[in-house]
Amino acid sequence: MAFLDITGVSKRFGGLMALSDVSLQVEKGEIFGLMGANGAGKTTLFSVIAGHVAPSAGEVVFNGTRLTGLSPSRICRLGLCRTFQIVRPFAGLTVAENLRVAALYGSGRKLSAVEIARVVDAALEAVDLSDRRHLDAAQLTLSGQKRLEIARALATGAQLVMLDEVMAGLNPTEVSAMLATLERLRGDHRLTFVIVEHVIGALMTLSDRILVLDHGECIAFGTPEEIGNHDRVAEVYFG
Amino acid sequence: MLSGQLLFAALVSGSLYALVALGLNLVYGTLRLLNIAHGDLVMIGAYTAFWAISLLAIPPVVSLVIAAALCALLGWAVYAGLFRRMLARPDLAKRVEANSLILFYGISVILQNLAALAFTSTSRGYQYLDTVITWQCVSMTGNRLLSLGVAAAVCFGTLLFLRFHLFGWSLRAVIQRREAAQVVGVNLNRVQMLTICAGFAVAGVAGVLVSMTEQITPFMGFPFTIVAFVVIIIGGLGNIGAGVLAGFCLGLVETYGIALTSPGYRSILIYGLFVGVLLLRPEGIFTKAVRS
Amino acid sequence: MLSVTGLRAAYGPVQVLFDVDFDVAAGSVTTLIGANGAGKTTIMKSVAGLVSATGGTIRFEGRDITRTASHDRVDAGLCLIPEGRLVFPGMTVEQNLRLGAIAPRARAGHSGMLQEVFRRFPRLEERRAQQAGLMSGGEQQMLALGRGLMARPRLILMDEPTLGLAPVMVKQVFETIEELRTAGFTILLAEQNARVALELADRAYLLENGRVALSGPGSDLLGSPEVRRAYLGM
Amino acid sequence: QDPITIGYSIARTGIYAAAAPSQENPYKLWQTQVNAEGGLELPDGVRRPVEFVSYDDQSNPANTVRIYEKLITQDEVDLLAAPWGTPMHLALAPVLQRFKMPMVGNTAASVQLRNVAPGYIWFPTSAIPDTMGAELAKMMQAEGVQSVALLANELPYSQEFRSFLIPALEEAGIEVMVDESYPPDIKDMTSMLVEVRDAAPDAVVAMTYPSDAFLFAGQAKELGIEAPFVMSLIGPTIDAYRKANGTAVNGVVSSAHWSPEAVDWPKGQAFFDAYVEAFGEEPDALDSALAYMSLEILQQAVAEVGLDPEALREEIASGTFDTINGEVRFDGVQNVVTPTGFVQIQDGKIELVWPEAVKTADYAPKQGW
Amino acid sequence: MRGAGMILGVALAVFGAAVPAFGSPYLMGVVFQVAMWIALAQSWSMLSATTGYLSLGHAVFYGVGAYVCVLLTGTIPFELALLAAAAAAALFAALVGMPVLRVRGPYFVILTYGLSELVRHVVMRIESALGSFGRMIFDVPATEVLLWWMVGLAVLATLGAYAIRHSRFGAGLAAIREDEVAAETVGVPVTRLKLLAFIASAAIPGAVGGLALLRTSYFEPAQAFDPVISFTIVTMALVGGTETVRGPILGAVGFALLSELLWSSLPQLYMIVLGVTLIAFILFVPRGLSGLVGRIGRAG
Ligand SMILES: Nc1ncnc2c1ncn2[C@@H]1O[C@H](COP(=O)(O)OP(=O)(O)OP(=O)(O)O)[C@@H](O)[C@H]1O
Ligand SMILES: Nc1ncnc2c1ncn2[C@@H]1O[C@H](COP(=O)(O)OP(=O)(O)OP(=O)(O)O)[C@@H](O)[C@H]1O
Ligand SMILES: CC(C)C[C@H](N)C(=O)O
Ligand SMILES: [Mg+2]
Ligand SMILES: [Mg+2]
Repeated sequence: MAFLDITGVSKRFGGLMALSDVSLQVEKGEIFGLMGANGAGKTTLFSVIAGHVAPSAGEVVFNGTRLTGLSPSRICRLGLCRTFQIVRPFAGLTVAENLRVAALYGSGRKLSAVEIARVVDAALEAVDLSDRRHLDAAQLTLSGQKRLEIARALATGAQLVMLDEVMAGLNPTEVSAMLATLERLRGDHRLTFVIVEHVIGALMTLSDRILVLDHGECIAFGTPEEIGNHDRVAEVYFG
Repeated sequence: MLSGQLLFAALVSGSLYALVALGLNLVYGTLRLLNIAHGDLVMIGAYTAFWAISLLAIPPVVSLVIAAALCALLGWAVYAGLFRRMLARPDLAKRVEANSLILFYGISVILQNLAALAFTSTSRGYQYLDTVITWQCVSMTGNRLLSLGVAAAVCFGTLLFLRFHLFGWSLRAVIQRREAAQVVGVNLNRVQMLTICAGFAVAGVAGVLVSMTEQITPFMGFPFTIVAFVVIIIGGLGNIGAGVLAGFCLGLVETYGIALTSPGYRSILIYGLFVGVLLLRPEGIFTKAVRS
Repeated sequence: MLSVTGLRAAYGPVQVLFDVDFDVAAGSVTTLIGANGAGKTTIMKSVAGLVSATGGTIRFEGRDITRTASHDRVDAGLCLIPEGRLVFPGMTVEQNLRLGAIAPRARAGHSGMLQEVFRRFPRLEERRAQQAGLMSGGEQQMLALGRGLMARPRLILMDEPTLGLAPVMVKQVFETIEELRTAGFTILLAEQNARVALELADRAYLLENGRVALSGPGSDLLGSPEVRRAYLGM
Repeated sequence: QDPITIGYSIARTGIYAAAAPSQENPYKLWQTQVNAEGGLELPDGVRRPVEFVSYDDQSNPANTVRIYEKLITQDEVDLLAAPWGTPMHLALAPVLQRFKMPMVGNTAASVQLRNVAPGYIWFPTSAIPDTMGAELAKMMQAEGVQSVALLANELPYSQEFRSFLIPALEEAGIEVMVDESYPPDIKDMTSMLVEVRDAAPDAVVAMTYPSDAFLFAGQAKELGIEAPFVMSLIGPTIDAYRKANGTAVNGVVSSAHWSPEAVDWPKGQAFFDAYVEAFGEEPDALDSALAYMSLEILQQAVAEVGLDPEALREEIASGTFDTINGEVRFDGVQNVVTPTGFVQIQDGKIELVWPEAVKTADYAPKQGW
Repeated sequence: MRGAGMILGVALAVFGAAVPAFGSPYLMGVVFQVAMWIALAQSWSMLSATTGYLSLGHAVFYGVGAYVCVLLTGTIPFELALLAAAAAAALFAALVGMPVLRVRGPYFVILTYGLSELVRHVVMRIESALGSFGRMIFDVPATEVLLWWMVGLAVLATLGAYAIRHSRFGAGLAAIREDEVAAETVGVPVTRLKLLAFIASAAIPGAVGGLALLRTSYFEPAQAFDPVISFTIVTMALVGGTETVRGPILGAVGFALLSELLWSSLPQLYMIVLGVTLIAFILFVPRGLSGLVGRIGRAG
C-alpha cells in the first residue's frame, strides 16, 4: 500500500464540485506535484487530506491509517502536516515560538527541552530564518511568513509535508535556494512532499510525478516530462 | 392569543429593541468596539427629555432632535478624544475588543456617576401623551404609539439610507474589511466618525422614547446595553439590516413567549434564545456564513 | 507623473526605507524588483498613503501628496492593488467590483467599466454572485485586479499581481498590463517574476535593504550580470 | 465643639442606587435640623454637632460588611445609621453582634429578620410580609373584594409577601384568579395584563418594585384594567411615580404605614414640609419615613443615655420613642406599636386608608385610570 | 527580576496570612478582598489571558460556588462545602465548555455574559419556586479562618497560572490564542486544551464564591451572580496586564488600594475617578501595571 492513498475523493460546495472522484497514491520519499488552474481544487484537496474539510465521498489512508473523521491535530500527530496558501502564522509569537509549539505538539511525543531546541534550530536553518528567530511572526514579509509555514510544518516532525504555493513571491534566485532545501530535506530526513506550485519551473524540477487537476477532476498524471507535453494541460494551464 | 393587543405590545418593544440595537450595531460594525456604555446614552437621552419638558416645557418630540444632537456630539468627542487615537495605534487596535470593552466600561461608569452627581439618583418621570386611544379593540397609549412610530421610522429610514446612499456602501466596506476599504478609497476617518455619531444619536433618540413610559435614573441604561447585544448577536454582529429584523423578532418572542408560558420565564427565554443562537448559529440567524 | 524623493518609512522603531528616489513617467511601466523584505510593499503602501512617510516627498502629477489622505489619493487617480488580495470576503464578486468604484471620480462610468473587467476576466463574470471569501486564491487575485481597475486610476500600483496565479493567468495579467499601458495608463509594478517584469518595464529600480541599488531601463537591468545572478537565478 | 460622628453605607452605585436618595435625603435633613438646634443632645444637656461618615457599598452586601467594620474599628464612629435594604441588614447583623455596636435599622423587612439574634439591631417597619399578608386579606375582605389577580416580582421581598398573602386570601375566601411571577428586568406586561383583564377580578395586587411599578401603571392604564382595588407594592409612594403617571394612578393602594396627613403624628407634617423645602420633592412614605424614624429613635436614646454602646443598646431595646410615625417600642427586633397599614393615592396625596385606627382618609374604590 | 518577584509574592502571602495576628478587622477585610480578587483575576487569566477567549461571565462560577455552598452549609463541614463548590463550578464548566468554546472573539465575550445571566435567572426561578427569599447562614467560621482560606486560594491560583504559562499546555494555549486552525494543523488538540483551560479557570472561582458567601452570610441569586463581579475581574486583569503572572496580582492590589484610597478621600467622585483611571490606563499603559513595573525594573 502507498504511503498516502487517496481513493475517489469528492467535495461539493453547494452547487460547485470542487473535487470529483480524485484518486492518487504518493510513495514514501517521493515529491509529488499537484498542478492546476486557479480554482481547480488543489487547496481543497489539501484541506480534505489534512482533515480541515470533510470529503463528500471517498477516503484517505495515510501510512495504513484511515484519516476520514480524524481531527487535523490527530492527523498531524500521525505524521502528516500541511501549510496554508493564505498564510496563518501565530502572529503574536516570535518565529522561534511558532516553531516551538509545533515541536511540542506535532509529534505527539513528549520531547525533552534539548530535543525541542534542536528541532526548532533545524527548522529555522532549513528555511534560512535563523537570524529572524526573535522577531514576531507578524513582522515578517509575506514570503518570510511562507517560509515560516514550511518551517513550522517541518518542526512538527511530520513525515509527509504538503506545501501549498510556498514559493509564490520568491524571486528566481530564492526559488532555486528553496529547491535545494527541499531536495536536502528529502534526502537527509527521508521526508515525503506533496507540493502545489504555480512557479512551474520549480514544480517541474522538483516533482517525481505530477497530477493535474481541472475543475476538480484529474485530467493528467505522469512524470514532469509527460505533463509538459500533455495537450490538454497545455491548453487549460499554460495557455 | 393572536389579538391585536399582543401584536401591538410586541411591535412596541420590538421597535425599541431594534432601535437601540441599531445604534450599537453601527458602532460595532465599523469600529469593532464593544460599546458597553451604549445603554448610558439611552439614559442621557431620557434625562434630556425629562429636563427639557420639566424646566423648559419642551415636548419630547422636539427633544428627539436635541437628544440626538447631544449624543452625536458626545460620540464625536469620544471618537476624536479616545478612539481615533486607539485605532491608529497598532498595539492597541490589535486587542481592540478587550481594550474597547474596558474603555467603554470606564465611560459608562463616568456617565452614570456624573448623572448621579448632577441629577441625584432619585428616579424621575413625567407625563406625556398618556391618553388611551382605542382602535378595533386594541388600546394604545399615545406615547407608546409615538414610540413605535418613531422607532420604526428611524430604523427603516436608516436602512433605506444605507441601502441607497453611497455612504451605505462605504459603511459596508468598512464593516467588511477596514484595510480593503481604505484601498478602494473610502474615507475611513470620516466613515468611522459619522457612524459613531449616528450610533450614539440613535441611542439618544431611543432614550427620549423610553423616558415617556419608564422611570428615569442614572443607572437605567445597562439593561438596554444587554438587550442591544442580544439583538445584534441574534441578527449577526455588524449586519445592520438583520439586527433590525432581530429586534422585532425579540419583541415578538418576548411577548408571545410570555403569553404562551409564563412571565417568570421571560428572562430565561430571552437569554436562552440568545445563548442558543450563539451556540447553534454564531454568525446570527439572518447572516450567511463567511470564510475570511 | 509620480516623483518620489528621499522617501523614508518605518514600522514603529524599525526603519525600512532609506532615502528612496524614483520617478514614474506618464504612460510607462515602471518596475521595482528586489529580494524579500527589500521594501517594495512598503514603497507601494507609502505611495498609496497606507503607511505614512517619515521623510521625503511624494509628488503626483506635480502635486505634493506626501501628507494627503489615502482616499484623496484614490480620488486623484492613484490606485493600489495590494499584495495578499484584500478583497471583501463576505460580499459577492460583483459587490466587490462595485466598491472599487466608490471614489467620486470613478462613480460615473462604473457600469461600462464593469463590463470591461468581465471581458478581461471571464472567470469573474462566471462567479459574479459568489462570495469573494470562498473563492480560490488565484480567483481572489483576479478580483483584486478587477476591483483596482474599477477605480479608473491613472496610476496603478500593482504589488505582486501575479502572486499565486497559474501560468495562463500570469500571461494574461502581463498582457493586461501591456494593454493598460497602450491605453494610456501608468503602472508601477512590484514583481518577483523579475524576468518578465524587466522585459516589460520601461524603467526599473532594484531595491536592496530599503535603498535603491540600481536603476535604468528594464532591458539594461535585465542585462546586468549582478541582477542576473542575484534575482534571475542564472 | 467636638462633633459626634455617625457612620453608614449607602448604595450610590449599582442596582439599589435609585433607592438611595429616599434614604439619604432624610439623613441629611435630620443632620441639618439637629445641627441647627446646636447639635445632638447628650444626657448632661451638652449638645454636639453631628457629622456623617459614609461610603458607597455599590449595592453589594459584602461591601456593606466591610464598610461597617471599617466604620467601627478604623473611623471609630460614635453611632451607626443603617444601609438600604433587607440583604444589607441581614448581612450586617452578625457584624454588629461581634463589635457590640447598636444600630437602628430602617429599610428592611423580612420574616427572616426575626431569626436574627436580637441584640444590636432593630426594625421599626411594620411592613413585615407575614402580618402584611394577613392584613391585606382583611382589608380586601372588608372592601368586598371576592376575586383577585396576583402579579409578583421575583425579588425576595415581593415573593415572601406573596407566600403569606395566598394562604391569607384563601382563609378570607377570596378567589385567586391569576397568579403570575415575573423577573425584575421585565420590559412589557401586556400579556400578563391581558390575562388579568380577561379574568376581570375585583382586585389586582401587583407586587412591584419601583421600576416595574412604573411599567405596571402605564400598561394597566393602556389596557383599561377595571378592577376597583389595585395595589402596587413598592413604588407608588415615590414622588416621581405620581409625577409620571398623574391622575391615572389615583386610587392605587400601596404598602406604607405613614402619611403626612395623619394629625395624630404632628411631627409627620413638619417632616414632610421640611423635606419638600429641602429637596423639591415629596418624601417616600415608606423608605424616607423609615429612615427619618430610625434617626429619631437614635437621637432620643442618645439624649437619654449618651454614647456608650451598651447603655444605648439597653435603651433602644426597652425605651419608647416618639417619631413622625407615632410611638415606637421594640420587642425583640421588631416595632410592636405601629400597626401594619396601607396607603392610597388620593388626589396625588398619600393617605393612610388602613387600618381603621390610624387612617387619614377612607378607602375609595379606584375609578379607572 | 524573577527571583525578586517570587520573594515579593511570598512576602505578600505571608503578610496576608499574618494579618489577623496584628491587623484591625478593617485591614483583615481589605486583605480578604484583595486576596479574593487576586484569586479571581488569576483564575480568569488561566483561560482568558492564555487563549484570548475573554470571559465576561466568570460571575457564573462564583455564583454556582456560592449556591452550592449555601445549600450545603450546615450539612457538612465547611471545608468540604468549599471543595464541593469548586467541584461544582468545574463540573459546570466541563458541561458547557464544549459548545461555548466554539465561538470566539466578541461572540465569546457576550456569550459568557449571557450564559451567566441565564444561570442567574434560572437560579432565581428555582429559589422562588422553592419558596426561599434570600437565605441567611448561621454559624459561619471565624473571619480569620475565612481569610486564611482566601489567601490560600489566591496563592493556589497564582501557582496554577504560573504553572500553566510555563508548561507545554501554556504553549498550546498561546498557539490557540494566535490562530486556532493553524494550531490544530501543527498537532495542538485545540478542543481539549481549551476545555481544560476553561475548567481550570472555573474551579477556584467556585471556591471563592463559597468563601465570600460565608463571609457575607447572606445569599440571594441576584447578588451572587452579579455581573459587576465579572466586569471587575476583567478590569483588574487587564489593568494589571495579561502578559505575565504578576499582572493580575498587581491589578487586584492596585485596584483595591486605589478604591480604598478614593473611597475615603473622594466619596462622591470616586467612581468617576475610577472610570478616568481606567481609560487613562488603556490609552497610556496598554501593557498594564505589569508592563510598567517591568519597564521600571529594566530601567533601574
Ligand atoms: N507590519 C510590519 N511591522 C514591522 N516590520 C514590517 C512590517 N511589514 C514589513 N516589515 C518589515 O519591513 C521590511 C520591508 O518589508 P516589505 O513588505 O516592504 O518588503 P517587500 O520588498 O515587499 O518583500 P516581499 O517580496 O517579501 O513582499 C521587511 O524587513 C519586513 O520585515
Ligand atoms: N468553503 C468553500 N465554499 C464554497 N466554495 C469553495 C469553498 N472553498 C473553495 N471553494 C471553491 O472551490 C474551488 C476550488 O478552490 P481551491 O481553493 O481548492 O482552488 P485551488 O486549486 O487551490 O486554486 P488556487 O491555485 O487559485 O489556489 C474554487 O472555485 C473555490 O471558489
Ligand atoms: C419594604 C422595604 C422596607 C423593603 C426593602 N425595600 C427591601 O426589599 O429590602
Ligand atoms: Mg489554492
Ligand atoms: Mg511585498
